[in-house]
Amino acid sequence: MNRLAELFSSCARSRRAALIMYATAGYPDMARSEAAIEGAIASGADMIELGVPFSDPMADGPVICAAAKAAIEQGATLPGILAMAGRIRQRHPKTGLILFSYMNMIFHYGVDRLCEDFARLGGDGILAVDLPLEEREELLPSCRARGLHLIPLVSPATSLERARRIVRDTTGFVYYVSLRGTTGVRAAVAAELEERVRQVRQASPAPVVVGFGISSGVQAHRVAQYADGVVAGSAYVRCFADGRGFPEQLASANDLVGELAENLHVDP
Amino acid sequence: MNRLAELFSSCARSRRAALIMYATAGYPDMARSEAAIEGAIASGADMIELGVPFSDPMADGPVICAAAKAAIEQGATLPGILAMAGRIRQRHPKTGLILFSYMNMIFHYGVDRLCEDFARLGGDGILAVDLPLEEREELLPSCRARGLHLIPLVSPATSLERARRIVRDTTGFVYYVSLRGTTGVRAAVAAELEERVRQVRQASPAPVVVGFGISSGVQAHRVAQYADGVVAGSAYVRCFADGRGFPEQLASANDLVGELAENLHVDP
Amino acid sequence: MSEPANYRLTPDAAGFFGVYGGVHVPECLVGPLREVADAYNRISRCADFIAELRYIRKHFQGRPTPVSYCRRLSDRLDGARIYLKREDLNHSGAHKLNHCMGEVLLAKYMGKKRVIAETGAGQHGVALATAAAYFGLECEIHMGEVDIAKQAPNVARMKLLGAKVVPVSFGLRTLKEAVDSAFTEYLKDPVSTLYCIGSVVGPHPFPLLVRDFQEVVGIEAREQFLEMTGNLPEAVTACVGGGSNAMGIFRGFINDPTALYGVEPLGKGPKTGDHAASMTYGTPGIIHGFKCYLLQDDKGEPLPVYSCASGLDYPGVGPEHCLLADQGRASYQVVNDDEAVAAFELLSRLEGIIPALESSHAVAQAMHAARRYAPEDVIIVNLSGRGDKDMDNIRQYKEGRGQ
Amino acid sequence: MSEPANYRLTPDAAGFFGVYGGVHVPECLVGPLREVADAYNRISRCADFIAELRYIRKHFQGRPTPVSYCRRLSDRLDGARIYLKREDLNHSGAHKLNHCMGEVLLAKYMGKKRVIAETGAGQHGVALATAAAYFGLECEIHMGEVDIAKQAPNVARMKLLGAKVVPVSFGLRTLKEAVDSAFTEYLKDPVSTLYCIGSVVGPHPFPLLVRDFQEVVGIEAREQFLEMTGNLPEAVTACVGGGSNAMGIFRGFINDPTALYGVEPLGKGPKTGDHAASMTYGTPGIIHGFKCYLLQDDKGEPLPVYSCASGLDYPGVGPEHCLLADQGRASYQVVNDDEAVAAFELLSRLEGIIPALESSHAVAQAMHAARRYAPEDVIIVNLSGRGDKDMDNIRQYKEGRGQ
Ligand SMILES: Cc1ncc(COP(=O)(O)O)c(C=O)c1O
Ligand SMILES: Cc1ncc(COP(=O)(O)O)c(C=O)c1O
Repeated sequence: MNRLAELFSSCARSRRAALIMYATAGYPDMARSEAAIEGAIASGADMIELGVPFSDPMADGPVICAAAKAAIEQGATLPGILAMAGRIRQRHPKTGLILFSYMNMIFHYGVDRLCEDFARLGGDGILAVDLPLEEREELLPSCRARGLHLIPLVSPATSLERARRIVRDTTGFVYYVSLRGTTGVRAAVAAELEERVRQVRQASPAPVVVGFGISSGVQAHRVAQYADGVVAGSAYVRCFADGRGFPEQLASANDLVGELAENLHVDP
Repeated sequence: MNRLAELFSSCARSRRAALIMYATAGYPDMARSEAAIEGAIASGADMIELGVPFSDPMADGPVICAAAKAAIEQGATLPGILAMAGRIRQRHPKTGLILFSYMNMIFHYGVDRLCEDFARLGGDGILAVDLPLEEREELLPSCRARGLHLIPLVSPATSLERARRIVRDTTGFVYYVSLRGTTGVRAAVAAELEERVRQVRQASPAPVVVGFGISSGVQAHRVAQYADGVVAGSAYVRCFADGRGFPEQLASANDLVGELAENLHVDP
Repeated sequence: MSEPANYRLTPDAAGFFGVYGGVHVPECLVGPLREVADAYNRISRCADFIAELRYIRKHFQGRPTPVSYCRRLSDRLDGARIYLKREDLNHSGAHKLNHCMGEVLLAKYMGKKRVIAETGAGQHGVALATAAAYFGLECEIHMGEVDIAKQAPNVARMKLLGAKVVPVSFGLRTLKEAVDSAFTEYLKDPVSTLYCIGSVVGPHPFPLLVRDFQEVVGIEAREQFLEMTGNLPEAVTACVGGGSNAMGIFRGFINDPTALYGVEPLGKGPKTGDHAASMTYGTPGIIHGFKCYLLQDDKGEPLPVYSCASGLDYPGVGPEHCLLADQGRASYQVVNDDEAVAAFELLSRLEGIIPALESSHAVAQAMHAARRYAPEDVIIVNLSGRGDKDMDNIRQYKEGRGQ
Repeated sequence: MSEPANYRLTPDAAGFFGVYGGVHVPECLVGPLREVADAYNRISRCADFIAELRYIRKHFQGRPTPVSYCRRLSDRLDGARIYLKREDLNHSGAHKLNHCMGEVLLAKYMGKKRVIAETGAGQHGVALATAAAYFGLECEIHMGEVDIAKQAPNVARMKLLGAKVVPVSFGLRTLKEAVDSAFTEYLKDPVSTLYCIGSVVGPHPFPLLVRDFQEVVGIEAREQFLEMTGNLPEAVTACVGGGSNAMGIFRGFINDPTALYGVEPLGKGPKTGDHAASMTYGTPGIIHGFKCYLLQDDKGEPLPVYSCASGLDYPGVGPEHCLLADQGRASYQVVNDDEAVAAFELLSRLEGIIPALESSHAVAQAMHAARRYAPEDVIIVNLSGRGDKDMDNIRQYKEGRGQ
């Protein structure tokens, strides 16, 4: 069994959802970013989405846009992020590691080369935000050849019929998310969400995780009742966006991860 | 013999040209304007052109434009100017008095009424700057009916053939002048001027006077050799346009009139 | 109202429209004006001139300009429907270029090397500079120093187009003195220069010549409207500064049973100095070489004038308009600043067409007059120019009102 | 160079021009874009839509815009003669309205209540606001706060036309963030809103749809030039920002033996950040949802771009241009700020036509290319817009050079 399958079935056995943290890689800078990810794993994250900063992040909201801009200015590069992924893997053989990127970064690095390097360094999968079903062939063969999962996205705007086509051959997991304009913290989790996720889950051969502006244990707990995993991103990145010192920022980030991790059990 | 005929033949008998001074009536104000005209007559002017100030004086240069504007601001009006003409006539039975005006002022006062009033007060003639040959019928019948001369203008741009038509029935005198853009002091009197004036004079049943930016005795003397009269305007008006007190201004204006008067003899 | 006039025969040979118009100029101008009149009579009838003017209108100016139906505006009004003759789409953004191209083409046929004119707000200067650039003639624009300071964008435009802008530094340093300055310069060399006037004003032959060059607007509008609807409009309306755009469209319908409305600027109100409604508040007078209804004081002095639309603030008006008014063939109405600004905003918002503030006066009048017509009736507005130039005016105007 | 392409068949059903274009967008955008593509395919073929668009072009926009022969400019050049396709005379002053009218008409047929877009310098915003006003649809324009401060006149114009201008206050507060902000707003309600892009860029179907709406420029130019001369031009040239005006005129001549030149802004020079010449210095990349030649650094980050013409400073370029370049059907050249400004001034002075600084790039290239042609040859320049908007830029530019 591959690492992601292992991870989800282990969570399932403990009757809880997996916790997936999105981190803008290289934010606030490369060293502190790596330290933060260590903290997140220590605080209970099962999987890390390493967000590759891009200066035209058309799928992201203000928080992650700003983090990406800062990371780039602080010297974040795709090779640097890959190297960081390698070091994390060596320290944490079981943590899921997903590269979360815009296609241009991947395209520019070289699709084949990226898959080869990331797989060699111990990555599990790639999530390309601006690669819809129709364009998937640009990346899927290289992923398959290197044993990486290509994580598909399904949005609330996706019709069920289309969602079925999207998830049909999925390995790894399916990411159910309203990315565009909604990476960002939301006050409430939409009501219809549950129903839609159940439908997608039914159609999917792989687990389905949900990211929808989750920022509290209460929200996470609600989502954990019907999803295989819960993703938090903006709320986490935002911990590092204020004027406090890094130790304070890291502490509250770890607190957030801890709070989420504690609330992922499936109610009996 | 009428007053103007008398005036020109008396000059001719003394073998000199007549001196005609143009004054912007009501400049610097009504009272001083009248005082200035007294001075000019005392200093040797044979005839006064009372320039009626008009705010759109398309035939005049900057000096007279500015004087007209100031005079209007100081309250100069056509009725006031007519009254002044009446007072001058009472003091000076022999001095020629010409009303020099734009048509709109005449038109607005009433053509018939103006001729009647001006004739009654002792005026000799009217010169309407913007009333060319073709439009003459607007004014000529009223002038004739009241015994006023309508003074025609001939310009250097006028063809000889046209000049002949213009001067054909003239009574009083003919004004040879380049008005438009050239009321204003000129350094030299144009060379061809003499020849053109001789031709016009030949065609004219009445005397011909010349105004062409004359500002010095030398210029006046040259013109006096071939014209029946010499007109000075801008050079005279300009005497009142500087910052000096009125007595100083008046003195230099009188000096100018005197200088011109002394230089009008026809060389033997 | 007197007998129906024969509009074909106006003006007479001496340049009179009834008792209006004529050549009230200093003698030295008579010869040059006569030359222009003679040349115009001769040249404007020759096939080459006509062909070249037609070519220019089509290929350079982009004529015919369209006639647009204002659906959304008309739906708002309880009465006639509004159509626009779109002179805003004429090259350089207003009807002015129609006569400027004609005048400079005439200059070319007369063998002139240079054209000269005065300008106030700069619209005429820009149009003339455009025409002169096209033909490669020198262009000299006289402009008061005060106006130069106020109208920096138009000054830059004239210079860019290769015109020489001569600052006029005497008197009030505005339009009045610029006229003097330009005439003076013109008279220095009338043989190689043509004076090009900016509207249907001034001494003969200018009111005739400018009207003839603007007539294309009315001829096109009539033909286009007939093609679009099969009918004639019930009314035509146009703003009146000097009156060129209005005469242009009026002439197309002069022998039709179409009402003609000229719209004058009432500015801030009917008080002296607050408006420029010469037809409405003026009396016959003579200015700048011609007789017309003139705003003048009790002494015969031209009065100060004002309008938020700088192209309309002239104390006189074209002589042909005076005749049309006396004969009752056209009627002249007033629209104030507020109404014009409201029409400016309404047309922009409802139709996506930003009109010149001058033209907005005509739009406002049409909106008002519409109520007196039936829903199947049509009023065509001569949209004489575009309003980009007025964006700043409007801002200042609204700031002035604390809006 | 590959086999002659069948230009009729581009893009393919997935929106690809060769390997360029496509739909590289987040999943949530796929559905709305698909709806637009389907609606466009269906509606754009229906007779009512075609008839209404034709009516609008003729009666509202003033099309066809003329083709002008530049006699005086051509006489200066040693080679081909220059003609201009006069999009400066298109309503609102540039070619942009061609696709905005098409887009908003499509929105109307799709039953949308609102159109939405981002704008940088404001040109697209003004054109879209104009179109929305005409149809009475709501219009929302997202604009970075920095751009709002710089482009006050265009902001005023949009508001006057009834558009809601939404200031974008995050990030650099410029075009980039405005795109994000507009997309976010669009996605909140794609059912009643249509996103209207400003050039032949973005995900499918925008590059197709905008090109089709701009094609009228090329079709008219070809027909008009044939009518004027009986021949086809040897070359056609147009500036390339996103590439809409260039694609518009290119398509008219795509199957003719006419050379096609696209002109990119070299700005201050070939140094990174000093220009926006995507075709010349870019490499394939993905931005704003489509693949194209992209100015990007060694990490794949889009580079900062610059041109004196704000309508040209985009790091990507329309996918169809990339295909035409690869196939050798069109060739892409650069013109720097100085050359463009010189052409701006020359055309103004010699022809009385003030071109947009964007269009001036094409004029400069044509003047240069003319030398390689015979005197009987012709180059048609797409004069994409008028230059009134650039008077201030030019002044600042010259002050910057101490001129
Ligand atoms: C757009 C526009 N309309 C109208 C006018 C008024 O002139 P006229 O009454 O001669 O048409 C002007 C004058 O500058 C103008 O620019
Ligand atoms: C006049 C003009 N020309 C050209 C462009 C560039 O756009 P495109 O390359 O899409 O034609 C712009 C953009 O604003 C423009 O305003």
